[in-house]
Amino acid sequence: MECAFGITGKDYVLLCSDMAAGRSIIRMKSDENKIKALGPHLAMAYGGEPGDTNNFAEYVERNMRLYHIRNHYPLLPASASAWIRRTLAESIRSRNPYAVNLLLAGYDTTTSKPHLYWIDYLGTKAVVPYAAHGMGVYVSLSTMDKWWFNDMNKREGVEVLKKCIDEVQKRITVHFNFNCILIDKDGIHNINIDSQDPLAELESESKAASGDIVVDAPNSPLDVGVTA
Amino acid sequence: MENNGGSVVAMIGKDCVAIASDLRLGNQAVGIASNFDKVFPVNDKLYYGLPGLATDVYTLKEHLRFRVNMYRMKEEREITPKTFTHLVSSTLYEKRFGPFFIEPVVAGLPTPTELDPHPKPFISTMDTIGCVTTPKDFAVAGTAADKLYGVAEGLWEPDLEPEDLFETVSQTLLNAVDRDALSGWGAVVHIITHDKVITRTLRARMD
Amino acid sequence: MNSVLTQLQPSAPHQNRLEEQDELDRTDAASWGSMAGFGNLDRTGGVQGMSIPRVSDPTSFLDMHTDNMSSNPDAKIKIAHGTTTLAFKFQGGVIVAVDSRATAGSYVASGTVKKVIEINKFLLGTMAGGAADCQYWETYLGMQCRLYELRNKERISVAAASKILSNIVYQYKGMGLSMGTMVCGWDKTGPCIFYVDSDGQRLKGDLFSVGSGSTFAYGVLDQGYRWDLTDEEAQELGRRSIIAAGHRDAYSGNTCNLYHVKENGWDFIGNYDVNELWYEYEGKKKAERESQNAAAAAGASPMAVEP
Amino acid sequence: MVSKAVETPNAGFDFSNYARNEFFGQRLQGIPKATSTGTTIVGVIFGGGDSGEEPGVCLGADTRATGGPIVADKNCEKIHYLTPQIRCCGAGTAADTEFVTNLISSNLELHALSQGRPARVVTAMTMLKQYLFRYQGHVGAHLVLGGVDVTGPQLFTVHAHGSTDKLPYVTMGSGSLAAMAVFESSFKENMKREEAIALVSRAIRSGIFNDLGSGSNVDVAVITKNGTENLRNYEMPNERGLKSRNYKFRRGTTAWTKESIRSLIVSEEIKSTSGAGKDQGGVEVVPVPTGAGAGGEEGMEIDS
Amino acid sequence: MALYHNQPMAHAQEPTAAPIEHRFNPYSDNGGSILAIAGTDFSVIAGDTRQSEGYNIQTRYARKVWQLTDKAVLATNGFAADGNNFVKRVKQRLEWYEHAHHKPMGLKSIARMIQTMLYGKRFFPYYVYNILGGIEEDGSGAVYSFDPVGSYEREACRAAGAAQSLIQPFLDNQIYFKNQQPEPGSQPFIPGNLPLATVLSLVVDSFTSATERHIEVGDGMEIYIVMARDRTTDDLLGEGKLQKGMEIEELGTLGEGQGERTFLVRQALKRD
Repeated sequence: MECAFGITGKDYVLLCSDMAAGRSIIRMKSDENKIKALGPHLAMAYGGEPGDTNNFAEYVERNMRLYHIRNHYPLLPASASAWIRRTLAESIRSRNPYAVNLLLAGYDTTTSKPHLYWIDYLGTKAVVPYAAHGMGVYVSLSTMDKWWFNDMNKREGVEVLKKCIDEVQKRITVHFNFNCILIDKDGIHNINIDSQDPLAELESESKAASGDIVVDAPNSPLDVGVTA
Repeated sequence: MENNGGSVVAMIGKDCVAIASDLRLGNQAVGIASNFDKVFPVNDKLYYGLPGLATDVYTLKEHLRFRVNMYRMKEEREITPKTFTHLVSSTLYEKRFGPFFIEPVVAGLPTPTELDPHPKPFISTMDTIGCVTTPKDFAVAGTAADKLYGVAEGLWEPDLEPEDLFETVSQTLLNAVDRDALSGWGAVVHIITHDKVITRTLRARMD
Repeated sequence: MNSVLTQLQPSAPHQNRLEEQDELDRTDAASWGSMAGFGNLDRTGGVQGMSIPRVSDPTSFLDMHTDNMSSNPDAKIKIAHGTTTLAFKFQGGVIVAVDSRATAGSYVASGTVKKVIEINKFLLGTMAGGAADCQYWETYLGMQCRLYELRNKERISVAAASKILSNIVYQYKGMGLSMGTMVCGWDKTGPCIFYVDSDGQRLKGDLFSVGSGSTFAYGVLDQGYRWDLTDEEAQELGRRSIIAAGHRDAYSGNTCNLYHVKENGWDFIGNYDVNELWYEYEGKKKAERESQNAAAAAGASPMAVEP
Repeated sequence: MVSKAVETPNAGFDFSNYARNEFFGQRLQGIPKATSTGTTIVGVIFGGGDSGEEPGVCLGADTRATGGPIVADKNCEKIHYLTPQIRCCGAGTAADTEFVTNLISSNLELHALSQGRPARVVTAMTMLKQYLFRYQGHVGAHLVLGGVDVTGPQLFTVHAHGSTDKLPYVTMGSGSLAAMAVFESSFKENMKREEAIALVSRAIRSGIFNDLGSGSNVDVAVITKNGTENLRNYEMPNERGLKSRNYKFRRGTTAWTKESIRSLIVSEEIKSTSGAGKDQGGVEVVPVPTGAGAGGEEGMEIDS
Repeated sequence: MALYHNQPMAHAQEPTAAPIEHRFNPYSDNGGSILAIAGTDFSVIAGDTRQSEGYNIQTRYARKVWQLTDKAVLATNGFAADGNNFVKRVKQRLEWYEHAHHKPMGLKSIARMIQTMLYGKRFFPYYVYNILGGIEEDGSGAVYSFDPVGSYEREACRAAGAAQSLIQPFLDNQIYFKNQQPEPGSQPFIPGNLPLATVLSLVVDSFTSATERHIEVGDGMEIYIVMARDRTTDDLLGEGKLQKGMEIEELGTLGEGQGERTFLVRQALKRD
């Protein structure tokens, strides 16, 4: 019982995941962060077999970090997606496979394009403009089909995401809390999707920042934002 | 096979071959992506399609890219359709007892050589463990294979010019995948002739 | 004969089942004479016992040989399934929209199924699950409703009609019927929708969607639904929701049939090709976007998704 | 970190997908069915005795390959080459028969080179049975092995589990009963070559017409000590007739949304020749004498 | 009679007199294929004649298509024993109907009757796919197709049986003109009004194609053509209208006859 969404826009990508964690029918935690930053402009929302998820996410995170350290620049989203897919495809052939499904979102700083990948535990990869995993697949994909369009600005993207979340809350018997990030040229930002205006904070931040602080994208620290 | 869906068809024409695939990537009943082309080029005049389990499509595609590049470096020439078919076949048979869930289709125009100045257009297909068949007319594979067999057997005519072959292969694919719940969601056709490769995205049913 | 119970009930379906194995054994009015040709209906219009295999467990027998409950997808006898149907109430009545695809395994057995069954001028039933179960019992329901009218000189309420259907299928519970239907209509109480399924569940409500593609239909329906939709808006919402489901769900699609139930009975609004509408919607989306962009006069490069 | 999936293994089968596929079988879907040759394959020994003919072996096969109830190949070759004077007909899993015979063929060639004499049929038979026994029937090759060596004509059947038989006339495959019915009623010892071919092809036809797994054409191979004669498509009793309509479409029938053309011509230069004296109106042509080249195209001289 | 005490399983689980096989399997699959196409004033119903089980041919001539009345022809496919028995029962019911009403049952009514008969065995289904073709009361050609438990619909064409997935998409393309753009400036295609000659050749090509690719289809085919009353037969009986190797016979009227005519065309198919 989990749910994640990814939505690309004109110059950003949104990633959103539920925060439930538990065993069997019991929810042990409702504020578990299931989105991991993998680089300054790369993050993934993951779900699947408990245990596998965290271990795999950390494994990916460390390898991405290692690549960054060795080469002084991070892996671009396309390459990262290929590496993660391959890792999963090999894992499914091993004795102890990772049963992890994930959405990989990134912003390619070289071409200024957002990227979103739908990847499942078999190593299936799809390059998509918007996607869902878990419960969201069934109720919210059509919502995105209807309201998503090319080159959405941030406000429009957040609107679509809110609709999706609303739909999940309405139709899925379990209650979810969501956390959400936005990746753009400046890196990863936390978004409070439950607030009236989720972008207010981000916009005031960038207004304040405009002009004086230039975010040095490739070398920005990895612990931006979301990793607890 | 039925996990992700997808189908490929190849046909022989007069000095040309065509290969076409649908674009669906599904997760059982749910469509995930409508841009999942299952046909890849090996070189200018040789293409192949990999319908089947999507994770194996990627894995096998990368594997074959590696093998073809090694061949190119060792032999300093392009691989021929026939050799490529055997390369794919032995790759699949190697995994006889744990096969890739893929039924490849190969389509290519061999380059004229001194020994064979007028080579015939070549298509072939394999089952999941690499048993090759090299038909003289058409080759099909994927979840809509039986539908494709029926339509292609009805529609295929010998010696079609490239533009006519395009119509025949497109009609074959479209009508077959419309009767298959797991294939469709767009289609792309490649027509390979001696001087150009025409790639067209069809206006296919999106349901 | 005149007790309400016997009228509302089919003549007990299980009675004498084992004795009446063979429909040919029955030299009943249904087989010859003036009732000849009316199938396995008896003189009172009730249903005669259905033939059951002489095995210890007929349900598992049925399960073994049909792909009925999708517990045995490889079974020889393929029964058509897969569906998206929806119905909702709004200020202007009830909208009923359905797709038209029937699948047997992954084979699209038909793309022209009529999944709205016109029970009478004021009642519609939808079809999800086993096509034959819905067709047969809803046709039968039509007969019962007509009998009710003749007996009582007034139209049956939607609630009562749906209850008849629910009672019938509940008697067969566990035997392998598969049916998820919405009985929609207009009666003294106004527009009305009841959801009835083969488990025997019967729910009254404002908005339902049933079938393999129902979740996708909900995704559009919920987000666009308001009580005060105009007739056109409501019809468009129904249509759009079916298109959304036809697009995402492999087992739904082909065409959309749209009905609107009003005070003086239902209207058939139209039959729409899911694919043509899908391209139309995509075209509209693009055109709207372009005009917006032109208005903003900002030449933004289109976002390219990796090939 | 470099993948096992992408490495080239040295030899033998690779089981890297096995565990995953087992899991698939349980959870997701059935294992897809491999192409099989539902097949009729036969062999007889002929000649010798008072026939006055060279003793030899005649092998036959149909040409249908099936995947379930669907015909996957209408004209496949089921008589596989092992050595110049040994052939092997295969039934069962098509890929297995293909690869097993290829492997043994290559081993026989090496054997012949190392021993300095052509390999015997029994050697081929032993290699096959040992290989197949090792895989306990999982390599699904059911074979009819025939050839001529220093000991004369030899005919064997090899089953997938590794058991073998040595008989004067044999049949295998799903059509084996239909074919054996013909052999049992009409086989004679010391047949003439033509008689043997006729009998074999009659047996195969019996399989083609009475067994749904077999079909299309009759392939025959005749092996004597003088060599092997391959009679591919010896009989073709099942040619498809003309269709009653022509299904060529009007150009523009299919709607498409996007086109890209990759031209393979890097540079093009057109040298105008007057082409067999044909007058091309409005074009001033300076004839280029081409001369008779390698092909020596007589009658194609150019008017000067 | 009460709503609750009559639980279905109570009866079903009672021990029965005869010993019962642990896994009772009364079904088999006898292959073959059938199809039907409706025209404006005719209907064509065809089937191959092979009956097989596994890899064995049981007979090269088994009928799958049956004339029911002067304007109705029924094709059955699936398990032959069920099919034959079902046709027998349908014919019996039709006979009863005629005795009671002194007229043959109309096509539409036959279709509904077939539904109720099939549904009567909902829990012990006939393993039979039926296609009913013929002429409607209004003189138009019609095709009704059924699933094994009785859901049905009227269509312009339908293929069923072993090779249905091979034939149906081909018919979609050639009869419904699916995925074909009309020539610029011309009228859009209207399915269901093709001339008889075209329909016949499409039927033949469908079966020869299916014979090529499906092992259970072959031997021969029988094509029934039902024509509306007063319809010309020139396009069927005229000189050179039939292809080589076809044999035609007219089936006499079964009752008093109202002018509908039924023809039976036979053609050989490959036997491998």
